[in-house]
Amino acid sequence: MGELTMVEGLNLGLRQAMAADDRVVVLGEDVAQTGGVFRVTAGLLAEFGEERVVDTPLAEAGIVGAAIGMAVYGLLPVVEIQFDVFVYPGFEQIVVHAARYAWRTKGEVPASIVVRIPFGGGVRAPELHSDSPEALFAHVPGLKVVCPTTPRDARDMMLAAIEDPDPVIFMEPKRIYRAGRQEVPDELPFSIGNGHKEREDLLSTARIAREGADLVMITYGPTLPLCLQAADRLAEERSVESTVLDLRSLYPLDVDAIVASASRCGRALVVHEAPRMSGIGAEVSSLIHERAMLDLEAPVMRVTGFDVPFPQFANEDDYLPSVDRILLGARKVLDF
Amino acid sequence: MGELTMVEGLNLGLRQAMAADDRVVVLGEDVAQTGGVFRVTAGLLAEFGEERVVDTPLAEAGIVGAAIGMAVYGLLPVVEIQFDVFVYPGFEQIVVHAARYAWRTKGEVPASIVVRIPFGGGVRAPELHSDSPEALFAHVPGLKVVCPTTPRDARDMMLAAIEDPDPVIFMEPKRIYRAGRQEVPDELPFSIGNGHKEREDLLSTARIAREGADLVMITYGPTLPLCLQAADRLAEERSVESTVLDLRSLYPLDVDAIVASASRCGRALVVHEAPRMSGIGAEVSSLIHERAMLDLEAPVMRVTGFDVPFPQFANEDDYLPSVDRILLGARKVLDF
Amino acid sequence: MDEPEPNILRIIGDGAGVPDGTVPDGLGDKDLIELFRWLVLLRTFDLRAVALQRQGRIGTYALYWGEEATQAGPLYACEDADWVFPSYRQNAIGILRGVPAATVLSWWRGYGGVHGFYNPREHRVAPICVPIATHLPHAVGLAWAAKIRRDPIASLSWFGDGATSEGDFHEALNFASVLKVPTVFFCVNNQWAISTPLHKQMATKTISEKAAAYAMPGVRVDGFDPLACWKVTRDALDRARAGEGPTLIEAYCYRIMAHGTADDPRLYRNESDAEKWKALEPVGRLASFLRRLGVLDEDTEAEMRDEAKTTMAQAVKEMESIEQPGQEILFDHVYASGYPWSFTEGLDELHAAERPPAVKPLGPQPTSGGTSDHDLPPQPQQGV
Amino acid sequence: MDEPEPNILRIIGDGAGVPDGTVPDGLGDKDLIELFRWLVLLRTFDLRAVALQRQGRIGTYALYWGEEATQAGPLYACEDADWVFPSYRQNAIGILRGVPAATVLSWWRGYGGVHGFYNPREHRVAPICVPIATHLPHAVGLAWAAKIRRDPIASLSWFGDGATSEGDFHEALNFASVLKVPTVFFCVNNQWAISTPLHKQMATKTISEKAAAYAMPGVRVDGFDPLACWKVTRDALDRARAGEGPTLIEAYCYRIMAHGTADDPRLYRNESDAEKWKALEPVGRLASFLRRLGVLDEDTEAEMRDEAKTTMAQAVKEMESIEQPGQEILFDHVYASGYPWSFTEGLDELHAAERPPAVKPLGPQPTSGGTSDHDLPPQPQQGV
Ligand SMILES: Cc1ncc(C[n+]2csc(CCOP(=O)(O)OP(=O)(O)O)c2C)c(N)n1
Ligand SMILES: Cc1ncc(C[n+]2csc(CCOP(=O)(O)OP(=O)(O)O)c2C)c(N)n1
Ligand SMILES: [Mg+2]
Ligand SMILES: [Mg+2]
Repeated sequence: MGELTMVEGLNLGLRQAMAADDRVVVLGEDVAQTGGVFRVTAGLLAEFGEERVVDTPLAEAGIVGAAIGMAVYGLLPVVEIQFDVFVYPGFEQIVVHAARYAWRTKGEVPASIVVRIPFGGGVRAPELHSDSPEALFAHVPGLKVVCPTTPRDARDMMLAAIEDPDPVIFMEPKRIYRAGRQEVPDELPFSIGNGHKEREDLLSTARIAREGADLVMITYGPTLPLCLQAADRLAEERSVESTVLDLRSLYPLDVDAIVASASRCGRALVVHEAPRMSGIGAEVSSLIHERAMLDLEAPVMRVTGFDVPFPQFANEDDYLPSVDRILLGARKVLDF
Repeated sequence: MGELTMVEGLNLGLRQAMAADDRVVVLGEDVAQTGGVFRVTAGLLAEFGEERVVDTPLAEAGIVGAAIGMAVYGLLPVVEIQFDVFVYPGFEQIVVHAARYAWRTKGEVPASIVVRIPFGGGVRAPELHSDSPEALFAHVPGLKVVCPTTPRDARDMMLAAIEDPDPVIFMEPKRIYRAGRQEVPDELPFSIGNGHKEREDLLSTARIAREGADLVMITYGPTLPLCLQAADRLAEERSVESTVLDLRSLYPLDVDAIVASASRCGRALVVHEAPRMSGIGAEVSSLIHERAMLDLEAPVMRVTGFDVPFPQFANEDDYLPSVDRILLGARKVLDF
Repeated sequence: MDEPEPNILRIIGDGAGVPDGTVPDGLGDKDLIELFRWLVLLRTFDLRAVALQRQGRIGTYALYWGEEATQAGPLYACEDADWVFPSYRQNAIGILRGVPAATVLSWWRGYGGVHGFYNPREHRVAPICVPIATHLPHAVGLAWAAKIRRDPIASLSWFGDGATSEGDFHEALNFASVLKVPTVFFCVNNQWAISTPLHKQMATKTISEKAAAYAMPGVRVDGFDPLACWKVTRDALDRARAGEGPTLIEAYCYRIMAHGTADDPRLYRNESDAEKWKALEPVGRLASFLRRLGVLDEDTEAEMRDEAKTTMAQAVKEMESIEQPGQEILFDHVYASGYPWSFTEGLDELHAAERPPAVKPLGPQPTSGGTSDHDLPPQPQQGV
Repeated sequence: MDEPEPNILRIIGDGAGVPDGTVPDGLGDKDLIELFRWLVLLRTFDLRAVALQRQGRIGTYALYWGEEATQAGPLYACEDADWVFPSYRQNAIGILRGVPAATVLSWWRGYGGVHGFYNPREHRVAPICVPIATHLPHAVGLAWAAKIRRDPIASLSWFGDGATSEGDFHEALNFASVLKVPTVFFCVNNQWAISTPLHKQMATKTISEKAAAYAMPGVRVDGFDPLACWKVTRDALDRARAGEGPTLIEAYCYRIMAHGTADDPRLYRNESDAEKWKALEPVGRLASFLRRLGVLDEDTEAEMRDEAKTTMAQAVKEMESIEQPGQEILFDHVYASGYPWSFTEGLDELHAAERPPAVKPLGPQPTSGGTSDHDLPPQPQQGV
């Protein structure tokens, strides 16, 4: 397919999934006729018709709830939530039903839905369009929560999430939707209908985005490019070589990769945009200390969003973890 | 008032607040005529009349939303959520509006509401009546989240939560609603309308429930009595003396008390009933490691609920942290 | 028996002042007998479950004594391939579709996994839904999916008068009407939501009139009349299958009993009202009607009752023969794709610790008002 | 001008084929002039804001060109003590209640705190609400509180056709009707929710008929007619104050413009439809009407337009004179009770790091279809 942005990678994943399996349907607000406010579903209506690509009424509980019902019947619905904050009206359906359908049916009828959530700040959006709610879902048992950060992972993980029998909360870092391009091959990452192991890997393992022996930065989503920049700066300025671990899966966490990298480097920093209190970073930090404290030269530190409502956008850059704040955090860990 | 159960303590707090300030109103499903399914609001209708104690329609978003509107007008609504799981339909109103009203109004119009949530398992309730969702709220900036564990704290913290200008998520550990009695004096814990400092303390500080130099167990709610039992067992069996810290406030956490006790003891165990992943325990553990790793003889460990849907009640005792599991966790920390 | 309110379909009279209507087309004598058998089975289940709860052999239970017509009637109107979505109030509906009665009892006894849950696809019966109104969007989504797949099936969901206040009720009805989904919304208006009476729940006098907000037909029916419940549902299903979209049915009745075994209605209503309504209860009423028709004789009736009792006795035995489920039940089936690593660790943790004693049996329970009693044991049963 | 659909109140005709109705009681000449001044101010704000967005001086903006009658009309019908609850679409309504225009512009420019927010109690105007329909329960709760306090005030909330699909709409209307709350639900039916047309949003032909589900009156009005909007609102407020409860008003109109500055309607509709509706737009229409009445002369009109422009010029100046807010704005006002410890630490962290460059100005923006353009810069404006 050539060089794609993340939006194009997601779009390709959806198209390939829909072409391969006619049980895949796409629903949400403004997803059909316009292809979604971010254009992730562009072209699907023309290609797959209005029964499989549906502009729904404006009602997130209804959308998620209907998707669950469709899944019970055997379809594979992919729901778009227009912006992060607008998932909250669908919260009950996700945590009470999607998360528990398999459990409530002896594992026979999982709610095989994918809930796509463009999330986070940095796009100069108005109030209440920039939340990072991933930890809320990661705390709810029964869900898988993933977040691709490259165009290729976007495509591959989309295919995997759709094929996965369990409900997947698919966090899309909107800030880097079009931040860069990457070669995404036409070939599928696994053979659809037979991709168990590869599919599982895509939805449960972290990816090493950079290798280095002195420090590991553990992150996901919009802060990944910033960590890579910070790593380069550390290499330049202090000859410190960093590993950057792209979590990809937020539930389950890839505990082996997390702990191994922290043990190897002896120093670890967790970075995310969401608020700190009981966020993904808190879990990562706890896991590392619990399992590898004796390997650590310094405590694991966190650079995160603050425990405040996401600010109005004139100040969003003050809120968002910056390369400089990441460096500050890294220095704390390095100089401990 | 004599020896009260927690239910009676909560009831007394509500009565005293309503008597002292006619802006206090109580609303929820079945709170008036029957006094709530747990009888926490019993007698309020008779004492304060049907305008101030209201059986509402069955609609949690409507209840919380209406309460926010009442608060904007200047009332002080106390909302009852019938059971933990049933707060989810009101989730959007809580996290989008209650949590941000002060911020959105230059601090001039906070959503001064109290949302009471009887939570947790252990009462042999049917499916979907036993969640512990406190971490979901603690992760949302703009809310205060508290959890009393004794009848006296129940009364005092209820008064404080109602007087506090910010929205308070008031977690009530239903398993110990009637587990024991405690003397609760008639006198108010602070002078209503003037209780700033005392009120703040009640909503932001931890309480030392037991003192000991060798280990600190940090907990809140239904697992507190279990930690006390475990502490006694450790004292008996191993001559290990434990501090037991009752967090009381889950947001903000009393970081000073948490870190000080961990530093002093050198060994810490966090215990809660909610799932582990990004729970309150993850934050407590991270805070301690970040601030006091060098004081620790062992990593902070966690004994928590598992990352699974709350089980059907025949197996709930397998899910709930038991004294034995707490002891196991304590031994891991002690024998590290 | 009083005349019903206007616009309420009633077929079964009292054989005295109020004349019987005619049996609707489509219901032969065999059907009438089978429908009666269903009512008897539901009733027997309910009585037995209440007794089991009193004896502490199951937990809190949401009884439905008197509402059997609203359950058996609509279900009988469904084709076998149609899906139904019960709330806790229709908890035993599955037994009419092949779900073992022991499974439903076991759910109330606090068993999960293979003991307390069933495979909805096997019976076209969704799991018992506890959070009010949340299953309505599922019923809509399912029937919508079937429509997309050109399968000629419909869905039906049950819910109460209180459920109409929830946002999910509204979103489900709106979705169904916009997308012309073949589904039937069957509202059991028993006039109470725990202690909250209808007039505190809504300003409308009826629930059927809410259908206007969705440009769908709204129908009222005597909720104590199984034939009338069958008839309005069958009509609605015909409409649905003809591509004409959803229908809202209001089955007007009364919650004669407590909300659940932990509820004490004396706290909030005059129980003599309930007494009045008792005269309309559907099991005795259908029995008299069938006797008037000459379709049911005493022997058949007695046989049915015996059969139901035997079924239930068998079910209780089965339920009580279940061993305390192993601890892996906490982790099994949470993910269809298998255990994440933390589950294995969790099991290890459990195995390292002493296992807590089994929770059953619960022991005898107070006959009512458990929640109002300040002297309850520390672990009162609650909920539903 | 075509005749309106039946049951739609229209007062202003076209001075040609469609005759004018009479000015409603309660609106004197002075009121008409003042109402016109309001329309002009709203229009001027909107035009200016769109221009500012194009120039990159504010962010994404939700324009309301053509909907001014649905805003000024109802507000003019309110008493000063009545509370109003706007959505993003009525973002500038506060300027008619004393909120500085600079404050509203600053909100769109991405400023919070004292720059972008106001004290609702000072103006009886709730904060601009972004999540659809979520402010409706607030309007209900507020008026309910006033009723409990025996204060003779009412509340009014604005929302769109799309908003009627959300559960919060339903819960709010139900609450209001059960509790007989003095509130007015003012639905601006502009027939579009972003790209979703009315018939994909609901099965009913009108929104007013949904009032039946709550046993409250439902009223339809020409949403381009400020006098008609005033009249139906005034009647509803009278009812509310008389203790008769809430009313649902449907202002039937059309979203002539894009949904917001990031939206490109050419992707999903035929723009010639919008052109047809333009003829009804309220500012020119009220001007002609007032000229026909002899109430408005050209000089007065020109003066008003100048005055509005001056106000806006002043507001833009004010907005642009605001310094980039300090970093403490992140933490200020989150809790009315002050900073928790983590805020102090957060500020310390910020002060230790280099401050990122200020984000303003954003620079010139594409004139439409931002979201459809694959070649947008990495940080496209989005939302609302
Ligand atoms: C979302 C939610 N809120 C609250 C409850 C607690 N609750 C259980 S049953 C009930 C009353 C339901 O009344 P209705 O819908 O009329 O059904 P009925 O019980 O009469 O069959 C309530 C409030 C719940 N189960 N779910
Ligand atoms: C809960 C929620 N879901 C989605 C959105 C995104 N969104 C913003 S405006 C809009 C359409 C609203 O349409 P309508 O209610 O008709 O109001 P209008 O924009 O036409 O004034 C949508 C879907 C939102 N703001 N809130
Ligand atoms: Mg009911
Ligand atoms: Mg609209």
